[in-house]
Amino acid sequence: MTIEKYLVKSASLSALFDKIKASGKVVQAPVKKAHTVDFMPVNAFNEITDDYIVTTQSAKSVAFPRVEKLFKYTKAKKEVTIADYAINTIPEVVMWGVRPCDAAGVSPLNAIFTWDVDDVIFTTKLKRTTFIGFSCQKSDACCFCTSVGGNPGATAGSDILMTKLSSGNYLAEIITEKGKAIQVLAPEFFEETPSEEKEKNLAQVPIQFNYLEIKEKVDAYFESDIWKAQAQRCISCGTCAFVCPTCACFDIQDENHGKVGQRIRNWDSCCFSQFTIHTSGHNPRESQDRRWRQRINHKFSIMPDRINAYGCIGCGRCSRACPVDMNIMEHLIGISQLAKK
Amino acid sequence: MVDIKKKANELLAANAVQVVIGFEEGTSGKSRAIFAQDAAGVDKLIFNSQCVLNLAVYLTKHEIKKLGKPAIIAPLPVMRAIIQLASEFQIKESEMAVLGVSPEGKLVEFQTFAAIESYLKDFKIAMDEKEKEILAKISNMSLSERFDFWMQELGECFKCYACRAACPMCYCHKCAVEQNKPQWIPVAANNLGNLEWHAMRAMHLAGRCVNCDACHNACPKGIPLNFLTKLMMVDAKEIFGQDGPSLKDGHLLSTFKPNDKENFIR
Amino acid sequence: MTEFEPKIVAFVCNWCTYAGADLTGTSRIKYATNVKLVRFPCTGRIDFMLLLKAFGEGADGIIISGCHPNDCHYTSGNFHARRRWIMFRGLLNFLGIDTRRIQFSWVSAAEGGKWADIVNSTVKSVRELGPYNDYKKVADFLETEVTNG
Amino acid sequence: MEDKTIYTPYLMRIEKITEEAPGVKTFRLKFQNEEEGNAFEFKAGQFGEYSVIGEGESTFCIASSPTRNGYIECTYREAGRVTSALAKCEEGDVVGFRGPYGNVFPLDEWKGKSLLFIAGGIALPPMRCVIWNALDTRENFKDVSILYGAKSVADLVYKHELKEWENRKDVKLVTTVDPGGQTEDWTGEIGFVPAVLEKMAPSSVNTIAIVCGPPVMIKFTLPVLEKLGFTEDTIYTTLENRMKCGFGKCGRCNCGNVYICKDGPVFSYKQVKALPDEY
Repeated sequence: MTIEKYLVKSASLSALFDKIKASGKVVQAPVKKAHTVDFMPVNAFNEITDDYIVTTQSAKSVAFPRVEKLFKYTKAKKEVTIADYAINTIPEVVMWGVRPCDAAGVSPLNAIFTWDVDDVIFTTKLKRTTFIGFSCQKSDACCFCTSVGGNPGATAGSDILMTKLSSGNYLAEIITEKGKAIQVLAPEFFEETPSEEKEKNLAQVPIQFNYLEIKEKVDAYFESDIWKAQAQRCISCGTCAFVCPTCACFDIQDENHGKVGQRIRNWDSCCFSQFTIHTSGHNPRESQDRRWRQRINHKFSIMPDRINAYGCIGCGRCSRACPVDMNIMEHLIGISQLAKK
Repeated sequence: MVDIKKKANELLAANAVQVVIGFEEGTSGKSRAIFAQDAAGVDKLIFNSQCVLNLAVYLTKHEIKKLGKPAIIAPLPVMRAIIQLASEFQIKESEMAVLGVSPEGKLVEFQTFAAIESYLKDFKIAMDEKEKEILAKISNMSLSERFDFWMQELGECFKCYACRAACPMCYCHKCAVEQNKPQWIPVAANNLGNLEWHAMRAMHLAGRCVNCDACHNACPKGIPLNFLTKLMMVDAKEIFGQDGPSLKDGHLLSTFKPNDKENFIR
Repeated sequence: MTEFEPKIVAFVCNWCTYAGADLTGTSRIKYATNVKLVRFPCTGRIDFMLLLKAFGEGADGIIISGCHPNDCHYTSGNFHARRRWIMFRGLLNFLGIDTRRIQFSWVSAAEGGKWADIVNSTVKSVRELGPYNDYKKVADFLETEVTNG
Repeated sequence: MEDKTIYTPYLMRIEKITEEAPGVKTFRLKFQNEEEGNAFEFKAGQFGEYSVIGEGESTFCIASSPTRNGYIECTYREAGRVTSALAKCEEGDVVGFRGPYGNVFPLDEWKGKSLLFIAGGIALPPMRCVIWNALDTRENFKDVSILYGAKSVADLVYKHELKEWENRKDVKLVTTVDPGGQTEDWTGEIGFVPAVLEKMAPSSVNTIAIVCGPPVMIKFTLPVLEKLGFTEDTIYTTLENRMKCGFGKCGRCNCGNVYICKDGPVFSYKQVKALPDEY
């Protein structure tokens, strides 16, 4: 559909929230917690904070949570019964306050989970999620969305995108049918189009590198010392992958409780030294430089090659969360500046 | 800083070491590790209050060992970690140079680990007032309040293992959490999995933690998990008189005294 | 309403307490039947995590017992165990886990009566504390959902 | 309503367990649900995720031939958490199976050619599938030769089938054990696979070589094959990387821009050469 533009008064936001809530949908929104700002299920508008650049964790958990129960099982003597995932119990969710970068991450993640075979748990969750984006008025030194094809007011991935205007009111762009359905819940709050321009109310994020060039260089410099040099201070934790909106690597495990249990899917990370280790003890990626190369290569070369999507949307979460300040933007600039081969 | 840089350059120039592990300027005022292998690298070295990472964590990494013999910039927490690592036979005096940094930011040179140990006698591990306050606050909660508190805090954990990766004492090639025959700690970052992981981590650091808070600083979720190991440290001191790392005393939980005191065994 | 019968797991050493428990039986001393005995070569072998595993699998109380100090079959296993218990008990308490539900004891092969007494008093005190619902709730990963916390 | 997802395994009953070698067993698995069994199809070279419910999943190939209907077989060595649990299973127990996944040996393309199978140790199972497939459609191929080596006589798997192949006139079988691994009544070769291959000197004319074994065996076998005139297009192998999902999502088996689970496990030597050294 073509994007429809409306004005939502600052004072109407809370009432709009109440209408959505009253429709029975689960609303997840950024909440200021003891140490972080993260998406949490909320009941009231005043629980939501707007004081964040991006949340610590990405919005991916709504469809790809850190622990997903794939099915439950019961083991009796020689019999096994499996209770499959009840897809129809997946609730309708509204993700409120998603940043444009986070919303842009939905499409690569979806590309992974629908490649050849559909992961119905993921796709159904995504289908039942409406993303209400809020474009960025602030950015920090870790932001680089504009370098990977996004921008602080990009609509891709959002169903509705709200942009705060200088008046304090919001420009509401209805992008998809799902967004339209939200408007239908409370049409009275969507008023006529404001004349104010959207762009001048957005954060300024300078372009740092050309992401198409990254792919070219990553391929050309696959065998090179640059990975060793960049990965030196990396300590092989999984923080970057776990906060990343597009990282989808996972592990499948069984957990028992007596005779019953469940098969679960857990987040995993290519940075862990045990990630690729064979039972024989052979480890194809035994040193950190190889794992770091895999991370960058996967996002900028493998994903575009195989599923036609880039695995980095420039939110900078990994750089902010990294315990050893592996600033990904800096490294990407470094890669882009390598001589053409 | 001038004297540290000078010394680092001397060591590199004489090929006494091949790499200097120190801090450089990071993103937005943060600091981060640098592995200086020449004068240009040394020139980037800094030292300030933002230098919270415990650099000793790199001493046991095989990727870093390949760079050659290191000199390490060592503020007090790094010195303590070095002594602890040495007492666990993970590092050798002859295989590194330690460029100590006094609390005033001055270079302190050490020829031996024993010299570091004796230097540390004047700088006993201590918690500051704020930390004491938090510890007391948690300790003074009722049992169920405390349980709820930790379940809430540890519930944040998504098991990225940054705490483990940042801890100089967590050098095991295969962590107990990765043992799966049988599956010892649940892999999932659910309540039980998180509780067992953090309880195990704290116990494995009992008597070994040097109170550097690297684990807490590394945690992307800000979980105060360092207070678990702080408690271990306080108990080790109060019950067994262990006051900081020591080259000779042996590891708290692999030694014993026949007259160790307790009041709960019938 | 029937009275709550606590589930108690006992981790005991082979050389002293297990033999002591045997003696309790052969001496025909009556004692509570709530205890499941798990035999170890030595108290030094009882990994601290086993206590959490027992709670996680639904135990309401735990008994840990071995040779008296200086009586260890392997000379010093119980001394090591004692240090570990001291540290671990402090940690459990700090985590808000109810250490009143854990009874540590030294029971020799000759102390059949003491074993009966330990079991009976532990069962009694755990019965008074009731089922360990707090921990059961945490351990019940089948039902609880993990949200983006 | 509950829905089968891509993670839901078929439930399979263990019909027969064969002890192959120390720590190595073969399971014959039958679909518990007959309908599922009838609808199930696979081709030589594909693999699956086998699970002991409660212990997790483990990846190995389907070792039986697609020409043998009604069951699948797998052969594994007891090593990790899941295979140790499998080893404790008895006949009649139920295990899980997901699959088939991955690509196949291009048997259709190989029609009219000779086939040379070279396997070492526990790597015969992935090849057994294609060997039986070829033997069951024997008329499609010219010569079929098999060179199989193991550490010791006890470590040879499929001993009864080796006998059968040995007795067949239309198969040339050479078995070998590492020096010191022979028994008194051993009549096969003694020596490492590459050396025996050199001695055996099979013709490379119109022949496809399928090699599978430990990395060190492959490393020394390839030059011999090249010396014999095989080219990178006429040598095939099947690769293994750690896997969890089997359908290109979990990210584990990724090697360069190749996913072993989707683009493999069967690769020509030419394709293998193009891969980065991460397998």
